[in-house]
Amino acid sequence: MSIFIGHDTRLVVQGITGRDGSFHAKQMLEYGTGVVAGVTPGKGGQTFEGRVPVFDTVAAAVRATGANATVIYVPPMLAAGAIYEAADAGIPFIVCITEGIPVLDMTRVMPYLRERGARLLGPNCPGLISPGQSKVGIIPGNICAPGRIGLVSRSGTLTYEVVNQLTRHGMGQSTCVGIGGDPIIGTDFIACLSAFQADPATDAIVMIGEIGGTDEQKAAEWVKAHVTKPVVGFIAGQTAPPGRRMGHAGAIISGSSGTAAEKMAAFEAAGIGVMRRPAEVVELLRARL
Amino acid sequence: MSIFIGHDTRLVVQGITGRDGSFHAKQMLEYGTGVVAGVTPGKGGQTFEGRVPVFDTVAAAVRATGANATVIYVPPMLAAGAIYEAADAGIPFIVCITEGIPVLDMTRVMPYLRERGARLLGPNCPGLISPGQSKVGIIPGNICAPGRIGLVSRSGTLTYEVVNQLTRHGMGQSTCVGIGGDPIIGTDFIACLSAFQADPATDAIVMIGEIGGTDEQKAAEWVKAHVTKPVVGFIAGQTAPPGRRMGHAGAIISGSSGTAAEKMAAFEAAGIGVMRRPAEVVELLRARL
Amino acid sequence: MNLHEYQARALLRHAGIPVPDGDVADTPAGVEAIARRLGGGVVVKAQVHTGGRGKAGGVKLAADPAEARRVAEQILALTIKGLPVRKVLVAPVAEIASESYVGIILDRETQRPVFMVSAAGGVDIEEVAATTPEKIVKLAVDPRYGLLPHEATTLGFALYRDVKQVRAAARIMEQLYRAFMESGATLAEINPLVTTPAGEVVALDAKISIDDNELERRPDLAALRDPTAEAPSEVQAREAGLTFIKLDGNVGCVVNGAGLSMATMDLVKYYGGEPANFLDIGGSSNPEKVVNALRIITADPSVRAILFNIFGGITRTDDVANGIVAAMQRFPVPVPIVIRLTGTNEREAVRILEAVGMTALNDMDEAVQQVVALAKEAA
Amino acid sequence: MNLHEYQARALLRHAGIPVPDGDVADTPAGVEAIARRLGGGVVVKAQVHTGGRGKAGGVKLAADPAEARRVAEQILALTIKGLPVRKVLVAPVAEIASESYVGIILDRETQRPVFMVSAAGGVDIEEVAATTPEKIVKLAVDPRYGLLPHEATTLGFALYRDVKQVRAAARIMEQLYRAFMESGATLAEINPLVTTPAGEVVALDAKISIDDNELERRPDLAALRDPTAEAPSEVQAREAGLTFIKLDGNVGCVVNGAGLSMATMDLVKYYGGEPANFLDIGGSSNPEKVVNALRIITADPSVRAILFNIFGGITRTDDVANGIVAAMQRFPVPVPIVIRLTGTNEREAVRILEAVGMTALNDMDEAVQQVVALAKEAA
Repeated sequence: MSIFIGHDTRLVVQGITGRDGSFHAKQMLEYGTGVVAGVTPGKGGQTFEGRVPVFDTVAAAVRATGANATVIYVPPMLAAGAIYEAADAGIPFIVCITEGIPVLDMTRVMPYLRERGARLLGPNCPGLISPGQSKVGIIPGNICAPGRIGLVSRSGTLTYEVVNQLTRHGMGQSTCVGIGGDPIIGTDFIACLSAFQADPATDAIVMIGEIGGTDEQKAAEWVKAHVTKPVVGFIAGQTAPPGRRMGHAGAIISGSSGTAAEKMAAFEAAGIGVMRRPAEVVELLRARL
Repeated sequence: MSIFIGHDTRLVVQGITGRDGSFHAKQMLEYGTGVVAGVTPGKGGQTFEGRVPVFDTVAAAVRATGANATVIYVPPMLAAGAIYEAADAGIPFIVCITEGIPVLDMTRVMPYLRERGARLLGPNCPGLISPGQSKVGIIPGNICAPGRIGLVSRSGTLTYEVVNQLTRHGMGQSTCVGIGGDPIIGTDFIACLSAFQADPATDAIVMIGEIGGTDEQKAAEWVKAHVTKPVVGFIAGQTAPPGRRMGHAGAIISGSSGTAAEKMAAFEAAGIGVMRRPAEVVELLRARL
Repeated sequence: MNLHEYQARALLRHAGIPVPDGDVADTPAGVEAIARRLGGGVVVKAQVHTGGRGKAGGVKLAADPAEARRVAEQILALTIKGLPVRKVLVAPVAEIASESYVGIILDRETQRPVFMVSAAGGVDIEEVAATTPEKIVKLAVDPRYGLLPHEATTLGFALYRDVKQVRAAARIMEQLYRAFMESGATLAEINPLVTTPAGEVVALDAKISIDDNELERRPDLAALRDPTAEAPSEVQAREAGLTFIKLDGNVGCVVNGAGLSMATMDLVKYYGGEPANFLDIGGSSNPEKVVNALRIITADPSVRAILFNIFGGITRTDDVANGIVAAMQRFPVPVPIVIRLTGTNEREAVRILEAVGMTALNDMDEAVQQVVALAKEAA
Repeated sequence: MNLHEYQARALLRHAGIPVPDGDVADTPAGVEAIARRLGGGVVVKAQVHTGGRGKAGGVKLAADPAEARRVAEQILALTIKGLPVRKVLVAPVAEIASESYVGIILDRETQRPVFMVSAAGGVDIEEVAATTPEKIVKLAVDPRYGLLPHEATTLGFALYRDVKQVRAAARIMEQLYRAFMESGATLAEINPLVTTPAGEVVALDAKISIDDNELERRPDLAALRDPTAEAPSEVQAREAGLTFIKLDGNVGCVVNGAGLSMATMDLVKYYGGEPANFLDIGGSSNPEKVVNALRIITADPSVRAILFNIFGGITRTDDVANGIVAAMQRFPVPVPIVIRLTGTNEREAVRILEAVGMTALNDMDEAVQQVVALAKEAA
């Protein structure tokens, strides 16, 4: 099993004819993801890679294909509109890869999604992968392997680093989820932890956080209260100077909260194994399994 | 019994120190309505008529008095704001007397109320009265009498005319509700019919409609499907010329729908007794009780 | 409040919608000057608040400035459905490849602004709605979010296949929605929205109605009201805070409340009379309003008798009685008055009237029967 | 992007918020002229993007234009926390009856703009938040409805008792909210919001931060960026599409992805080194970005060794390898480079590097240990 996606995922790719969209749509098809439709306004009627029908609107794609998930690769100024469109078409799981969406756009998107009961992963996230089943987004499939570790991360390439360690050492993954580093995101650590805790195919969980905000602290409290599976965690940004933006809009240390030290202490207090460096993930997990 | 209000109504008067608000607050107090608080920003701490505390905000009024209903007498440009405030303070039943609220304001107010599960009566309505129990709004108490007829109307003074006929002929009322004549209103005929149908203290229902829109036609269909109690109805505007505005923003005949003839035919088809003139209400009801 | 076509065009243009050049004039010379500036053929259109201008001869083509002047002379001399033509719009004759309809109305049922668009445009949209409703695409906009990009695009696809035209139409939808919301409209229509032979998407004609309730907070919109386009008695009534509509009968009616006013007119008709007007003095009456009401009604030579039907709630019946007495002292009221009043301060009202030798009835049916009889006697 | 105080004041004033007169100047003569125009005592304030201006001597009072010129000379000669003062704001000295704090921040937890207001203003609001949080009133605004009138009034009552001041404050809240939304801000602060002895409510100082992601669609806001107020290397990096932050160490870092960049810096520290910078080449790399990254890092004289840590996903490691080779052909790289790369097109990348006699590692820990050792050798 897996969380959020799996063999039955019927995926739309919004922006399938764009540079990023077409590249990753091919990768997903090669990985075996059930890509059932693409959407680019004005290109309705075309076929992508000889097998994926392209539609003008998400609604038309859903009507024709019964899609139940979508992944968005459109420019940042159009991305909020793409999320609205997906939710309005009734898609329950929306993954937004796009980086650079104005955060005020997201303040309006979120209640719209809640009103429709849709889940958003991201924006500004690498997506997710259930190795051997389905890959939605940009996480390289070749560094993953099927297995029983659940991984959730605010980061992109740092996630790959950790997944790579796991795979190299024979620890396959049930699902790897990148939740994104923006200040407003659709799916937080707790939502993923909750899904992993409930997933019978997941034996242990890896959390990768960053400086800024208090999501990791809240997640730690939630772990203490609700998670019975072993959890190990890492916080990036121990050496980051306070108050400076580090690429992710979310990685800002504001005031006294959000430092790596604080987050690591919260992990310790919740019984989460704290990784001092990414490569430690394997030994910490082994000690807990 | 009664619908929407009764002995346990604990009422806030928003705009209690204004000209209309103070006049009608006195009338309501005299009638025996449980007026527990008034609200006028800047007059918090004062006492109205020696017995009703005045607050700066509705939230403060609710905290201090446990109010469960409010009636709004504020100028039209402030009225939508007053409705938001009442709903935000957790008041479940909001009566808005104010006439002249821009209808675009109401398009935003309605979803706000739905999100909070609050019922709005009006705007631009005379309120409602459960004779002998509670009066909220401006319907003159002296023309009403306790009894078992439920009355719902889009009109103000025309309602009084009909109520007066009923009272004079010994037919008291369970509740008289004026739903208002604006294009967007919080409580429609169907909501009132449904409440009267469920109210064990109501034996028969009088509906007073107007030209314009299709509310009466929809209500008639609803009566046919769901109402087992006798219903009689009147439509004002049989002689109104098409396409002219007759005071109520709602009373516009647009296109082929919304004429008095059409509405009266819908009443007939639903088994509703059609009054040709207001004074006929008594004989039509007698024939059905 | 309905805007004139030229005012609606200006609002749309301000919102960024492509609207052909053109201008308004109130003299044939002015029309000629505009036609000369525009060059080529023009269309001259009467600016009056009524439909069917074309059939009434209020819309004419002209090949050159001289002809424009001639047709303007004819049109400016017209009175269409009782409304004298005081202004005309002069616009270039458009080349049209296709015609669509785009409208937003404030919908009572969804309680939202609703887009209605149809590729079958340029004709009577009510006709399309009645006969081929499937040709109209409707979309209710959630005002909390506004018209979302994919909604605008979907409406664009309802009109066009070419993606450039779809995008242009979507942009116009967004601009029209903004114009609708910002002008506090209850209706905003582009009919027709055309494509030119070059593929451009352009708004040829526009209609906007503003919610009267917006005008208090929007003096800029209130200033668009054209009092010359309305009957003087209705302007006078509005300024006095009354709602007045002139009708064809001879029984003048003064009533408080719209519903009771309509019911009173209906009852006049029921008892064989014909109402001369709808007149609602509104909720909180004061004597001066009543004086104005009587002044407006007595100015109508066809009125043979006047009925007051006042159910006192907020309205104090003594205020009304005082107003009647004051009016009769200030100007002659040459027709009989029947007064029915009941409710708030009824006894004081009766005393006030009796002090000047007038009487009041208590029953509405009785009063209506009496006034109808009096009007018939006098006719 | 942080705005200067004078820019934030202009935005607030444009939104209708009462802001005292004042202007910005970049010469002592300009300051003198403004002080003369204002009359009376003035305050001269350094316009730099950092806190603690007052303690650093960047804010000074002057009784007359001549003194204003003198203090401006001093302030314009300052460098505060590494930032040279190039502009000063000149404003009249305000008479103050009370000081409050009003701020809106974009809150991650409620996912909404959140008002924070406190009658304990004029001081460090973080201090208030830490020691007496009950003195801060918070209100999350639902952006679908905007700041509602009763919410603005409630915030006004949190600051004042006098209803006129409450209303004035409520109006300012509404204007500030509008300014916040319209400028795509993540933070908008008035600190202090003061009352004058006459009872007026006035915004004395303002701080606004704009979401960098807004700038693409808002050239008007992007134009407010003051490149002279930032370190030249950071401006250069931004223009090259890189995220770069100068730090104090000697190990230059070039990494793809913010999280991996931070983790790489952490690992440098873990193995006893000190990172010289944060540098994220972002997702879709191209060789030119890598060239620019190396150019910026080699310009830093304290760098003793450079680490590339590239995990190829979208980033093609062969692009990175090509960039490194190109850079070394175009300009001298005077320090050793350690390259770790893995992932997309790894084999091609290794071939490209080996063709010019370079090698690449596969393991992050190994690479970091190696670069730290090299930096120590060179130091």
